Amino acid sequence: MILEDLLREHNLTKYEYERIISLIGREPNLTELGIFSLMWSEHCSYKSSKIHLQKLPTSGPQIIQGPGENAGVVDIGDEMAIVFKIESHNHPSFIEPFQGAATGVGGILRDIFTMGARPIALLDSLRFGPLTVSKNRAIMEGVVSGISSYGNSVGVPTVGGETFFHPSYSHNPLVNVFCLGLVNKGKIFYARAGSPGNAVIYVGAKTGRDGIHGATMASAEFDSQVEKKRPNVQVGDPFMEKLLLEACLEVMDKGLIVGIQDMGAAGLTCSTTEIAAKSGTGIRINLDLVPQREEGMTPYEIMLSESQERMLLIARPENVPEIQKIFAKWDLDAVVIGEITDSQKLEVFFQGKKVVDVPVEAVVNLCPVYDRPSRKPENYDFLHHLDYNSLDQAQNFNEVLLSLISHPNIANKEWIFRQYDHMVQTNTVLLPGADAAVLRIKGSKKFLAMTLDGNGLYCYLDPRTGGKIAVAEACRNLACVGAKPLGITNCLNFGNPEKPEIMWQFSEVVTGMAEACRYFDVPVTGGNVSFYNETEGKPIIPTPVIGAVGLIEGLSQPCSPGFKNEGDLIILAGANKEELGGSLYLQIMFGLEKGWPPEIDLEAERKLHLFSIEAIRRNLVESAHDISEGGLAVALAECSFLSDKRFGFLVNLEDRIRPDALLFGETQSRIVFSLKKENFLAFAQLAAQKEVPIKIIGQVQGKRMLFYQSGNLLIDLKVEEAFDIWKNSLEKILSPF
Amino acid sequence: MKFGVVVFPGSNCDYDTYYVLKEILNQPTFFLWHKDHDLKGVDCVILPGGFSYGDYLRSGAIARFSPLMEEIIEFAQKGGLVLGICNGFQILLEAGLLEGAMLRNKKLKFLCQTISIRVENNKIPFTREARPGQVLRIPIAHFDGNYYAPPEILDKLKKNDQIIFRYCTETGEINEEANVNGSIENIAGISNTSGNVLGMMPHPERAAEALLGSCDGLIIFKSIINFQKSII
Amino acid sequence: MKVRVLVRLKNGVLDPQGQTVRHALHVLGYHQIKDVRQGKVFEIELEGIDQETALRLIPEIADKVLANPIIETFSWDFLD
Amino acid sequence: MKVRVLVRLKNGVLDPQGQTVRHALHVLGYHQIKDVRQGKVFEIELEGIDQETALRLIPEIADKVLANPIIETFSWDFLD
Ligand SMILES: Nc1ncnc2c1ncn2[C@@H]1O[C@H](COP(=O)(O)OP(=O)(O)O)[C@@H](O)[C@H]1O
Ligand SMILES: [Mg+2]
Repeated sequence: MILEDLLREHNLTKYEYERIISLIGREPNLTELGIFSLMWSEHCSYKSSKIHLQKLPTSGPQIIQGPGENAGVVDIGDEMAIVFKIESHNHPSFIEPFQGAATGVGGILRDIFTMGARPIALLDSLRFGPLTVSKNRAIMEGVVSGISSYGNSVGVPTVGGETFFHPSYSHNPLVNVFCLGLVNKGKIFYARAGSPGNAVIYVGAKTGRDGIHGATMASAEFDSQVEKKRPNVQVGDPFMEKLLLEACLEVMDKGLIVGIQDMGAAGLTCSTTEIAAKSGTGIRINLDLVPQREEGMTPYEIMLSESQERMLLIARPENVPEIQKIFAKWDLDAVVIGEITDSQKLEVFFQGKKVVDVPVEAVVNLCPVYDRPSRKPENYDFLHHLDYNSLDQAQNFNEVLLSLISHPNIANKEWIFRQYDHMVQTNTVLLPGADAAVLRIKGSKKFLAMTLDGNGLYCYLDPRTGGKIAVAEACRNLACVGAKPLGITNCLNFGNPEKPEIMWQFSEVVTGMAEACRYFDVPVTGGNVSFYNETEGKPIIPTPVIGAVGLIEGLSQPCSPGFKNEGDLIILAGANKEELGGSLYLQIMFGLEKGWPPEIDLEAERKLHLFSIEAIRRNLVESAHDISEGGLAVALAECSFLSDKRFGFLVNLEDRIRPDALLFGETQSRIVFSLKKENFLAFAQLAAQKEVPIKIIGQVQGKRMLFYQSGNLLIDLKVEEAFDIWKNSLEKILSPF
Repeated sequence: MKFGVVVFPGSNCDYDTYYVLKEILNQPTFFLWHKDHDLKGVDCVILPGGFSYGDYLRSGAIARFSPLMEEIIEFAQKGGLVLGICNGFQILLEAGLLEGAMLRNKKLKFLCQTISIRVENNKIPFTREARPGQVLRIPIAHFDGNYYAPPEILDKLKKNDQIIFRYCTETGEINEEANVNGSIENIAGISNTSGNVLGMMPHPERAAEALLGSCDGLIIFKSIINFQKSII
Repeated sequence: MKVRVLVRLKNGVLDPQGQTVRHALHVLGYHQIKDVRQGKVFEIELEGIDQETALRLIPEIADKVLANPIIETFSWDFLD
Repeated sequence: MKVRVLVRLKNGVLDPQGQTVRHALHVLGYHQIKDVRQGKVFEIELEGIDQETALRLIPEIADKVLANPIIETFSWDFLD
C-alpha cells in the first residue's frame, strides 16, 4: 500500500507523519503508525480545540482535580469528594443506537470508578431529528433502551437529562452521558505508574477485534481475509462492568494498587502510554499475555482494539496475589502483562519479538496543536433579519400553548425516564421532571444537585451568547432547587473543525462559556469535545452541553418546581422583554429559526441565582421553576403539571410588550416562585437586598390556567386537559399502540 | 431479628435493603455471599433486586444455582422466612421455592415508577401489619415482571390464598389499566403454601423514608420483625 | 462437536415479544404474517465428548438450565 | 405455511449472554462445553402466500425487522 493511502486510512497528514519520523528517529511500522494515529486523533489529542479550551477557568478552592485526569474531582467537605464528567458517544450511537448508547454509559462509568469513586448518578443529554421521521424514532428507541439496559443493570440510577429535537440531528444524533461518583477524599486514584518494576495488570473482559480503526481492513496484507478482519461494533456487557466496578473499588479501598487507567477509546494503547507519560516512566508489555477472545489477532489489532469493560492496574509486585484473589472472588481474571520501566518508552513484545518501541512522551504529548482558521458564516447576518411586524399576532393562544406543550422538546419525557431505573441506590430525592435532579448523601445532611443543559439553536444564531446562556441556564436550574454551583463539566458537539465556519462557532461558544463561568465563579473540571458531527457536509447546529453540579446544605429537603398550596402567591423574578428570536414559538408556529437569541446580562443572572438560593435556604418559597424553552406561559403550565394536586393559577401581567413575546418569549434570567403570603415581606426584602427585580403576578388557584395581560384574557385552559396532552404526547408518537 | 441480605454477582439493591434494615430499622443485618454455604444464623433471608448474572438467559435463572441457594432452600423448607424482591422473586421462581414464571413486561419496556398494590392476604408473616385490602405505594423497576402461571397453579394459588399483592389503582381497584406489566390477574406478589416464602416485584426498600416519597414499604419489614417478636 | 438447542414458549403462554414483532410487521404492510413466536437458540460447542454422551448431556442441560419447563419447551440437534 | 428464522450474532461480535451461560455451565461441572453463542429464533406463520413469494419475503423481513444487520446474521427454512 502506498504511503498516501496508508496515511489517509489513519487520518494522519503528511506533516504529522514527518513529525512522527523526527520524534522516533525512523519510519514507524504499521503497529506504531496505528498507535500514533489513535493518540493523535482529534478525539484523543484535542489538537484543534486545545488552544480554545484554555480560555475556560479551571481552578477554585474546592477543586481537587481539574481537567487532565479521567474526571474532575471536587471537595464537598466532611472528607468527601465528588467525581464527575460527561462524554459523547455520538458516532457509535448513529451506527448502532442501542449498543452505541449502552457502551457510552459503560465508558463514562469507568471514567468515574477509575478515580476510586462509586458512581451514584447518571444523566443523559440526547438530540435527535424530528420524530415524524421513522428512522429518528428508531434511533431514539434504540438509544434510550441502550442507556436503560446498561445503567439499570449496573445499578446506577439515571436521574435526569434532557432531550431535544431538531432537523440537523437527523443524520447525526447526539448522545452525551454524564456520570457522578462519590469518593472518600483520602482514597482518590489517578493514572500513575509509580516506580520501575511495578506490575502492569490487565483486568476485565477479553480483547476482541471490536471497533478497531477502519485502517486494518484496507491495509494490503489483510486482503485475503477481509471479512475476518472487519472491525466489529462494540457490544456492551453491563454485567461484566458491574463485576469490574466492585472488584476495582475493592482493590482500591484496600490500597492494593498504585495507579489505574481505564481502556477507553484507544484501548490498550491509550492506557499504557498515558500512565507512563504521566509518571515520566516507561512501560513494557507482552501481548501474548493479553487475554484474547478471538484467534489470530495481530499486535496492531490488540493494541488498537476498543473492546469494552477493561482496565489497566499498576501495582507493586508483592500485591499482585492479593489483587488476583479479589478479582477471582468476582469471577474475573487479573493478568500481569508487563511492567513499568525507566526507559520512558512504550515497548511491546509479541511472540518473542519487539513490535513497538516508541517514546511515550511523543505519543501522548507531542501531537501538533492547531490554531485552525475561523470565519463567521456567510449567512450569519441574514440569520438575524427578523421583522416582528410580519408575525401574525392574531392567534388563539390556548392553541399555541397546547402546541408548545405537546411538542417533543417540551412534552413530558416520562416515556424516556420510565425506562431508566432512577431510584436504585435510594438517594434520589428529586426524580426526573424537576429543574435539576437532587440526591441525598447518606450519612450526611448534604444534597447534590445536577443538571444538563444546552440550547443549540441559540448557539447557531449567536454562538457567544449561546455559550453564555448554556452555562447560565444550567446554573439557574441548580439555583431553582436551592443548590450552589460547585463545578461544571461540558461536552462540546460541533461539525468539522477544518471548516473555518465551524471553528468560529466553536471558538465563540467557548469564549461565551468561559465568560459566564468566570462571572458565576464556577470552574470547569473537565469535559469532552466531539467534532465531525456532520453527514454529507451538513453539520449539526453547534451544541454545547453543560453539566452543572451543585451542593445544597442546611435544608431538610430541596425546592421543587410544582405548585404546592392553593392561594400561594406567584412571583416573577427577573424582567420581561420583547424577545422572540430563537424561540421554540417561532420554530413551531412560523417555521422560523431566525433573529437574535435572547440577550443575557450575566450580572443580573448572577444576582438571581444568589437570591434564589438564599430564599430557598431561608425556607421562604414553596416552589421555584426557571423560565426557558417556551417562555413564561410554558413555565407556569409546568408548575401546574408538576404540582401533586395539579393546582391551576391566575396571573395578570402589565408589561406593555407583544402578547406572544410575553407568553412565549425566552428572555433569560427569570424564575417563577410560589410562596405563602406570610413570607412575602421577607422575600421582597431579600430581593431588594440582592438587587433582583420581583413582582407578584398572581396566585395559585383552582383547576384552570388563566393568563391575563393588563386585564385581557390570553389563555384559559383546564389544567387536567392540558396535563394529559403534555404527559402523553411523546408516548403517543413513540408507542402508538 | 437477624436479617441476611444475599449478594449475587449483579445484585444491585443489596445495599439499599441492608441500609433500610440496619440504619432505619436498627436490626442486626448481614450480607450473605452467594458462593458461601453459611447463612450466619439469620432469622430472615432477603434476596434483593438487581440483575444477577446480568439477567442473561432468563432473570434469576443462573443465580439459582449459587451454592448458597442450597442452604436457602433448606432453610425455607424448615419454615425460615425468605423474601425475594424483584430479581429475588425471579430467583425464587427459578429455584422452585415459588411457583410460576416471569415473562417480559407486556410493552417490552423496562418500567421504573411508583405504583399501587393491594394487600390481598395480611395473614402471612410479611404482611401482618397491613390492613386487609390496604393500598401501598411502592416503586417498581423491572423488565421481566409479567407474572405467569398455568391454570392449575393459578387455581392453587387462589385456593390457598397465596396471592399476596395485586397491582391496583390508587383507590384499590384491580383493573387492566393498573396492570402495568401485564401480569396474570394483576399479580404482584405471591407466597408459598405455608406463607414463609414471599416473592414480590415492587421494591419495599425504596419506600422506607418520607424524603424519598413513601414509607409504605416499611410495613413489610415491620411485619417481619413483629412476627418474630410474636413467636418468641 | 456442535449442537443447536432451540427454546420456545409453550403453546398457550403469551409471547409479548412475538406479538410485538407481528404487530410491527403488520404496520410495515406485511399482512401475510399470521403469527410470530419468538424463542432462543443456543449454539453449543462441545469438546472431548462422544455422540452418546451428548445425547444424554444436552437434554439434561437444556432441561436444567437453558429452558424453564413451566413456560418453555426445547428441541435440539447436532449441527455437523 | 410456517417458516423458522434463526438470528445469530456475527462471528467476532461479543456475546455476553452466551459467555455467561458458558460460565454457569462450567460452574455446574459441565466442562465439556467449549463455547456457547445465544441467538433468537422466530417461528412465523404465513397466510395466503405461495412458496415463491415467501422466498422473497422472508429474507426481506428478516433483514429489515428480525435481525440487526450491523451485528447479526440470519438464516431460515420452511418448517413444513
Ligand atoms: N433523556 C432524559 N433522561 C432522563 N431525564 C430526562 C431526559 N430528558 C428529559 N428528562 C427530564 O425531564 C425534565 C424536563 O427536561 P427539560 O425540559 O429539558 O428540563 P429543563 O429545561 O428544566 O432543564 C428534567 O427533569 C429532565 O431531567
Ligand atoms: Mg425545560
